[in-house]
Parts: sequence; structure tokens; C-alpha cells
Amino acid sequence: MVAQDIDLHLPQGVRYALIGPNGAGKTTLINLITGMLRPDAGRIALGEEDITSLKPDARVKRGLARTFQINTLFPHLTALEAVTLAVLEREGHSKTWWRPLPAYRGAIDEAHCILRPLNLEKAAYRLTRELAYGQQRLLEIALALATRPRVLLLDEPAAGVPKDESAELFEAISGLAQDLTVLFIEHDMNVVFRFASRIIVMVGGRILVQGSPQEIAANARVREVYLGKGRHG
Amino acid sequence: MKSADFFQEQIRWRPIEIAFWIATLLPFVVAPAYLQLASQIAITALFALSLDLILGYAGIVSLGHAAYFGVGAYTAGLLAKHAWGEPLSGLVVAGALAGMVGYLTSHIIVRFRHLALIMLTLGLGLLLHEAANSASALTGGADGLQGVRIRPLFEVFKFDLYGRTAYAYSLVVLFACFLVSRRIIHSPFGLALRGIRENALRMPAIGAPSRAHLRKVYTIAALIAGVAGALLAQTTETVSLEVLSFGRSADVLVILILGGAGRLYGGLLGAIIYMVARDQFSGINPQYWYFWIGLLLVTVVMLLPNGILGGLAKFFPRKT
Amino acid sequence: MLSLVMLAGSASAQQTVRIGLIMPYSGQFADTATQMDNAIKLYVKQNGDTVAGHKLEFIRKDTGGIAPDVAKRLAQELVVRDKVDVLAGFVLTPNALAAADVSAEARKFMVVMNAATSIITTKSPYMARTSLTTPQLNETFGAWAASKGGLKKVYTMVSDYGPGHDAEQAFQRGFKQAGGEVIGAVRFPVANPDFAAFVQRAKDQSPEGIYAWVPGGAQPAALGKALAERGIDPKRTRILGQGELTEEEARKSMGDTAIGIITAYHYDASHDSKLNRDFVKAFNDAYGRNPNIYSIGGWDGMHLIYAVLKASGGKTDGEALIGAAKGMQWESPRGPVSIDPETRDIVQTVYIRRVEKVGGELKNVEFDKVENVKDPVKARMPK
Amino acid sequence: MLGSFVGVVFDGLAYGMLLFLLSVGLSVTLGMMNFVNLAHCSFAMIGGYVTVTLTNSLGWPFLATLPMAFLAAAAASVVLERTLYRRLYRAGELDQCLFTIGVVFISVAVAAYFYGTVQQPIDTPSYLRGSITFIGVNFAAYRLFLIVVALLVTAILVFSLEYTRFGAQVRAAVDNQRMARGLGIDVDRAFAVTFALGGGLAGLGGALAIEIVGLDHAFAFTYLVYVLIVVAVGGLGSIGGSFVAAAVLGVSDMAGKYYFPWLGAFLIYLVMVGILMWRPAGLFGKRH
Repeated sequence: MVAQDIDLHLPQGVRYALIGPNGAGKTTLINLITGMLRPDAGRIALGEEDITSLKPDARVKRGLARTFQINTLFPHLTALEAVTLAVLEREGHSKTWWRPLPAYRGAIDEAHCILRPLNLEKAAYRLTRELAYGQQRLLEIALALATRPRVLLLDEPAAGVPKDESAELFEAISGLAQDLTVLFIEHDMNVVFRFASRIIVMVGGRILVQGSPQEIAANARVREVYLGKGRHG
Repeated sequence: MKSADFFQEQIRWRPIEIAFWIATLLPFVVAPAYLQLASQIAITALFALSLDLILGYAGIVSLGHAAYFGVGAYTAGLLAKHAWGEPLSGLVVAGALAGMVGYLTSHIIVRFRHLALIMLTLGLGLLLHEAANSASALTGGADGLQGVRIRPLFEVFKFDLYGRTAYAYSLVVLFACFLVSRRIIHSPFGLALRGIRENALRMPAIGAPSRAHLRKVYTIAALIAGVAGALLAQTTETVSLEVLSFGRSADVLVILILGGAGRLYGGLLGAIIYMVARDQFSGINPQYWYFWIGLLLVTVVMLLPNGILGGLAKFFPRKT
Repeated sequence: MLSLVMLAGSASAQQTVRIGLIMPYSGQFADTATQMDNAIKLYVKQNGDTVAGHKLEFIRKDTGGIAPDVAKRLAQELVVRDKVDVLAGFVLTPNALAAADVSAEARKFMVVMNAATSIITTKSPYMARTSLTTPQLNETFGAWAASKGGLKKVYTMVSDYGPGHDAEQAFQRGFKQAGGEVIGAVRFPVANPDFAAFVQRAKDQSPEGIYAWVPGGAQPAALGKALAERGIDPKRTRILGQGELTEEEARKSMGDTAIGIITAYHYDASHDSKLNRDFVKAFNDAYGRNPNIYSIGGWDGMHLIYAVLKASGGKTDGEALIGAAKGMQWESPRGPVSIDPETRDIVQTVYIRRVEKVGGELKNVEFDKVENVKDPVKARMPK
Repeated sequence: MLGSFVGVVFDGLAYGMLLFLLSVGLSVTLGMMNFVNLAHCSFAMIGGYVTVTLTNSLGWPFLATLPMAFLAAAAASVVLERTLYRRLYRAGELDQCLFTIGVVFISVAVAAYFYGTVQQPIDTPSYLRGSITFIGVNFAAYRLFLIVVALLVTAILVFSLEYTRFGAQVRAAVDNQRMARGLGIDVDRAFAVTFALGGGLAGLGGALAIEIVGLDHAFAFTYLVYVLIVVAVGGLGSIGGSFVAAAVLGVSDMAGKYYFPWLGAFLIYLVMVGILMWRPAGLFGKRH
């Protein structure tokens, strides 16, 4: 069983870190929440609304966005075009095929405003394919933010990003709006303890324990399974 | 550069585009004896343009696109035979009907990808071809539809031997559909299509209803293909099973890839080069002309990957 | 070698008569065009390329197969650009019908050298046909089968497209009018790589005779083998068909299983006349193979063009040439032929033949014939 | 009536085996090497013309020409793969389509130039003609022969690919080129052999097809559609899939034409569309 009897409650505005050894089912959990995978049983709710049976794109419309562990971007679109596309989809403008893009000044400017805090502004007009790997990871977040989410799920946002740049990446994440609930998967413990306000530990498809960083650090079972003995990379 | 200017820059009509469209008027002056050929090139270019919308811009590879071309041709032909021969209204009805057939089949098409998609489009096309053959009482079967008589355009311009009206009519309709396609490509909907082609997996993650987008572009492409089919039926007053054949679907795919898919002008350029080359080669060597066409295709792929426009773009990279 | 195409030169129109040839030189029907073109070149070689003071010039255009839109454009280009005086060739009905509109509008003399659907010659008053019509052969054959052929019950199987339907209706009409009974009929798909199922179906009805119509090319041989494989012996269950069924390539592939098959046709390379023997010898010398119905259609088409040019005394316009063509009679390698003045279609003899082994070689031996056969469909049309 | 049912199924199976021989090579190259080789039937044509030339002009016995047809087509496909196709492995699918369609055009023109446009007659040996009557049903000798050859080829193919070291190497090279090179496998040789195998089988199929469906210069075009159908329905890269798909399509095509002839032409396409909508990756397709 990859993930079972998960009971999770994410109050608004909290920064969650989801940690656990490889194969603990972290990405699967995100895929379940975002509707990429169908749960066999159980219920997923966003606020009061039950979104268990909604298709992924409908869940995004209701404010549930995600990024991917492996970059899934638009190689031949520029960063600005990609984020603008996400904004236009959110506003439902993508249905119109008779008005030219420059007419949507609002959406384009909003896209620019999303890029700026993630310091992607200077990369705005370059093709995604030509961006540095770290910039592409930031663009993943920009695309998710463009859907104006209430809950943002980041699947190893700093994966493959050199150490110095990942701190900068998480600075940008922590700078996000305060009313935004964020859950990110991360392996680097000092990043986790620095940025997360609450931590969830998953092992073997189950939630082992969840709590504040201090509680988790002090928790014997966590240390025994995850922190103490064979430290996992 | 202000961000909106970036998109404005993309939409701006480049001088080479304007030159191209002016050049399409040259045959009236330079080659009056080739107007029939020019009209059939314009029709094929329109048909290739419709395929470009789904292949170049949405990534749908079709081996059965002639199905909608044929529906348009037969609609226009049957209309002219049984009802009235006025061309423009015939065009509208043919386009609408082809668009409807496109909308219906799009519900199947958008659910599949890769080889399954290609073979389904092939299968649907061949089924329609067989249906037209067995409904020979209506369609005239293999002998083709007889008795198609088209009224002069606006009751003034007769479709005569010299092809002046035929080329003017085909060119204007091509240009109109081109403007619509250009507007689509540079619209939010066009950007969404490019998103689907670039990464279909990401689209749901940004809240995009990919299948709805694909159904819409497939319907629009079917409509334009139907208009192209109607143009052929009207300017030649002939309709035969060949308009629904696998050969025509394969030809238009070759023409589009030759020109370069996903660049709007690929289909137009491909149609000009392919049909002029075929006309000249078969004039010189009626029995083995297709040897030289084969050689042309092989050479283009070797020298200019992604078609002629794709290859040229490598040499004159567009400033992003 | 292929004669080089003479592009529209500066020679003034009076001396040169330009003949535009429209055929499927490439594609699925390429062999029919090859055989027709061979006969045309041979005729010109034997009779010289100058007729009644006119030097002949040929312009060849390829339709690539069934493509009426291309055929119409090529005809228009030949008239407008190359200023041809005669349109000729036309192996396939859809292409002939499309070009007929151009012949009518531009008032150009047009010679159909094969396409066999009846209504073609009604589409332009300047058109004559030197090949055949499907009903001309099959209605005659149906009547013969029920009378002198001695058959009472027949099962018909044809290709499911235009020419196949015409052949089926014509044969059934002739057969029923002569008192015969059609106990079953089936139509197989045009692109039919394998006949076994249909032959089995026919065998289950155990008819006295099976009438089959298939287009030339690979299908006659395939059908013949399927008949043999199903154990249908032509000597017991009589197998009838239009001549394509036992043309040369089909006979070679079927081998002895073809013996006994009865066909109706208007021409065969083994037809016994001096004129035909010379024609076949000259054809073999030039091309190393026997002429077939496409060759005779081309040969007689050229003969008609030469004759009308001589008869119209130097005039090359449509009215003059078609006027001269009406009622023209001549002795062709196939036998006596003439152009019906009303319908401008060919009147000829229909031969009934049986496949027999003659001197170790399988041949269609002509054992009966019906002379001076007009196209029955147009004969029934109100004047 | 039972007799004719068995007869129809038998004929369908034989026709299916013909389709299998013609298409298994493409399933290998398209499926395992992800190379869109629309010119596959051109190799079948090479095999066909080799057999015709050997039997008609050089008087070889029919059976003796079959290995030659296989070898000639295999050689031709290796030459083409080593010189031109190799440069297209990284090209886009569309470019591969355009290139191979170009090759089809050229092969048809060359065939027409050297062999003319006439139907190539083939006189198969007498013991393969006629039919054998068994339990009241007559089975065409040639079709029996076809089924036997197809079963033989399948056995050899499955054995050599699944159970030999060389087979494993070919599958590894095709599955993951980089990894295979890492293990020291000569990937180029593996690709060349795979192509030769695919081309050779097509050649054999082309030679065997003459007796049933004939051979002319346009063969490469006419049978491309049927071969693609078998490969798609069978599932990419799966030899067993091609076998079953060819059998299913052959029998349903034959049965359809026998029991409801008016549906004849539609049936094979309906069966294809039906199966693909039920299983898009094909009956035994691995990749979805």
C-alpha cells in the first residue's frame, strides 16, 4: 500500500514541511490531493467543499495548486508567456480565440508581477528551455502562483538546485502571501527547520507524526526511524 | 521593453509576410495561363493550414484529415446539384457541416495520443470513404458526383476555362481563413494550444481544460478543411471519392511537414513548392515524376530539419 | 524511349495540330496508360506524324489515377495554355466526365480511348469514343448466356463501385430478358485483397454459372485462384466474366485452372485476322508484350483522329472534326467498327470466348460473336 | 454450413498470417526502436521482385527464392539504415515520416522503371496449387503453406529474441541505448541487425503475398495502410501482439465479407477503431 488511512488537516496560512525517506509516499500524497491519482477511499475537502471527485483542472480552479518534482514546463514558451498563459486560464480568457493577446494588458502585467518577487524578471523574455535549472524551478512556482492558490503544494522545490541558490529559493517561498497555506517536500533538514512552521513525517505510506519543528526534533520515533539511525540523504 | 510590447511584437505583420501576400497576386499578371493551377494550390494551402492548426499548434497528428475536406466537397456539390448553385452560401453550409462532423469526431479524437490517435484518424477517414462509396445513389460513387453546376460569383464572375474567377475566389477565401487562423494563434486560445503542444501534462496543473481546447481547435480545423473541400468542388464542378481518400490525407500531411508545421506559413509554402514541383516534374516525365518528388522530400529532411521554414529559421533565428 | 514532350513552340497554329493526351501515367492504373500510349506511339510511327498537311504534336499529362479535379485542370491548361486542337486518352470515367465539360465549353474535339460508362458521350457534343461501353458488352453477354449459352440459373459477383454496378445491371438485364434467372448476387469491396469468402458464398448456392466482374490488374488472377482453391471447376459450374477476368497476366497466374472460363470482350491479341496479326507483331517487336483493350482503344482513337483530319480538309475546329467523325466506318484489328452518328459512340462486334490450351499456351478462343452492337443504354434513351 | 464456417476461419487465418509476415518487421522497428519507417512495404516489394525475377527469368524453384527474398530485403534495409536512417534516430517523428514517405516514392518509381507497371505473374509449384479436402472442407494448399511459414517465423523470432544472449542484447540496446552502451553492447550492430530482421521478414512477406494479392510497382503504397493497422492493433514492439492482431483482423475481415458482404469494406476498419478505443496501446502494447 503506497498511502493509507491519512488524516490530514492544513489550517490556512501555515507553512508545512512534509518529510520522510524516499518511497515514503510523499509525492503520491500530493498526487492524491491534486487529483492526479484517484484514492480508493476517503474524502478530500478544500475549506468546506468536497473535491474528492473533481478532475485536477477543476481543483486548480478552486485554489489548489502544485509544482512538480521534475520540471514539467513549456520549453518553447518564454517565462512571461508561460505565466501569462496560467493567468489567462485562471480568468477563463483562454476560451476566446478572436481577441489578440496584447489586449489582455491586465493579465500580462499580473504575470510580470508574479515573476518579479521570484527574481525571474530579467528572464521574462527568454525561452524556458534556455533558463538555468534553478530559474526553471522558480518558474514552476510562478506557474502555480499564477492560479492564485489558497493551498500551494511544492514537490521538492529545491531538487537539483545547488546549495547557495536553494536558500535564495526558499527566501522567495517564505516571502509569499501570509494567507497562503504552503506544504513542501524537502530532504535538507536545516532548510526544513528554518522555513517550516509545522512538520509532517511520513514513513511507509503512513503519517508517523506531525507537530512543530521542536516537537519533531525531540520525537524519539522520528529520530530512530528517520533522523538518528541511517540518515537518508 | 514593456511586457505587453513583447506580445505586440509577435503580432506585428512582418515585411516578408506582406511581400508574400502581394506576391500571391502575381499570377494574374505574370502567369495568366496558370491560374487554374494557382487556384488548386490556394485550395491545398487552405487545407494544409487547417491541418497546421491541429498538428502544428495542438500536436494532433492526423492521417484522416481528408474526411472533413471530403464532407465539405460533397456538401457543396450536392447543394449545387439539388438546391442552388450560389457559391458563397454553399461555402458557408459546407463549412458548417464539416465543422459539425469535426465536433462530433473530436470527442473521440481528444481522448487518444500517439499511434492510437493517428490510426483512429486514419480509420475514421477510411470509414467515411467507404460510406460515400456505398451511398453511390447519393454521392455518385466511384464515377463521382454528376450535374454539379455553380452559378457565377455574385451572378457576375463566371467560373470559366481561364480560372481567373477560380483563383481570385480561392485566394480571397484563403486569405480570410488565414487572418482568422493568425488571430487564433495570437489569441489566449492560441497560447493555450501552444501550451498543450509543449507539455500536455502541465496544462491541467494550471487549471486548463485541455480536452475542451482540443475539441474546439479540431472543430475549427474541420470547418476550414470543409471550406477548402467546397472550394475545390465549386471551382472544378467535380466531386469524386478521391476527396475522402487516404492519398489526399497523406499528401496534405507531407505538404505541411515539407513546409514546416507550427509556423502558420508552413502549409502555404509546402503547398506551393510541392504542387509546382509535381506539376513541372510530371510535365517533363509523366511516368516517373514521383521519383523526383521522393528525392525532394528526402533532401529536405536531410538538409532542413523541421521542414523548409524550420530549417530556414535555423539560419535566420528570429530574435525572441 | 519515351518521346520528349514538345513544349508549346512558336510554330504557327495552322501547320501543327496539337493533341493533348490525358492519362493515369502514374499510380494504380499506370499500366493501362502505358499500354494505351504504346499503341499511340506505334500508330504514329507507322503512319508518320504529318496528316493532311498538319504536323502532329503530342503533349502528355498525368492525372496520377482517379482525380477529376486534376483532369479538368489539365484539360483547361491544354486548351488555354498549349492551344491543343484535340483532347484524347481518358482511361478512367471520372476524369473523362470532368474533361468533357472543357471539351463542351471550348468546343474541342475529344476522343475517349477507354472510359466505359455509357453517359460519358452525352456530356459533350464534340466527343467520340473508340473503346467500349460496359452495357454494350454485358447486356449482349447476358442475352447470349441465357439463349445460346444454355444457362438458366446464374449467380453474379461484382466489385462494389460504378463500373461493377453497371456490369451487374447490364448482364442481369440481358440474362433476364432472354429468360434466365439470377439466383443470387453479391458485391465485394473494391479494395479486396482476398476473394475466398465470396467464392465460398457463391459455391454454397451451387448455381449453374457464376458471372464475375473485377477491374483489371491484380484482382482477376486473385479471383481465378480463389475459384480454383474452392474447387469450382469451370467445366462443371460455368464461370462467366468480362474479358479482364482472363487477360494475359491473369491467365499466366491462374495456369490451367483458367481453362473453360467463358468471357465476352471486344478485342483479344489472339483474334484471328491479318490486320490483327500484323498489329500484334508490330506491337511485340516494339514493346515485347501483347496489346490489350487499352492498346486497341488508343490505336483506333489515333485512326479516328487521322481519318477526321483527312476528311475535314485542313479544318481543325471541333464542329468540323466531330462532323467528320460521325458515321465513320473502318476495319480495325478487332474487326469492323463504326461511330454511331447520333451517340458518337462506338459500334462493334462482341466476341464470346473460352479459355483453351492452344499449342501449350492458354488463349481466349473466340467461338461465337454478336455483330454491330450499339450501346443499349443510349439506344433506350428518348431522342 | 459448419463446413463453410471452418473454411472461412481457415482462409481468414491464412490471410491474417500474410498480414503478420508483412507487418511484424514494422512492429519491431517502430515499437522497439521508435523509428517511424513508413517505407517498410518497400522492403516487402524488394522481396517480391527478387522472387519474381528468380522464378520467371532464372527458373529457380519457388521455395528456393524465399530465403533469397529475405536476404535481399535484409541487405537493402541494412544499407539504408547504415547510410540514411541512422542520422534520423534523433529527428522528430514527423521528419521520419516525411523521409520514409520520400523513400516509398523513390522505391515505387524504381520498381516501375525496371519492372514496368504490369502485374507480376508468379507460377507457384503445382503441389502448392489447388486444395486438400479434409472433413468435408477444402483447404487451399497455398494457404496451409502460409500458416506453417508464419508459425515457423514466429517461433524462430520469439526464440531468438527472448531466449538467446544476442536477443537480450538487441532488446537492451533498443530499450535504453545509453545504458546498453554502458554495458559494452555494440548498439550500432544491434540496431543494424534489428533493421535487417524487420526488413528481411517484410521481404519474405512480400514474396509470399504475390500468390494471394499479386505484386505491382505500387505495392508499397497499397499495403502500407493494412500493415499500420496490424501494428497499431497488435501493440508496438510486440511480436505476439502482431501475430494475434493479424489473425483477429484476418478472420474478422474474411468472416465479415462472407456473412454480411454489404459490410465488407467497413469491417476491418470498424474492428481496428473498436480495439484501439478499448485498448489504445494495442492488444499487447507495453507503452501507453
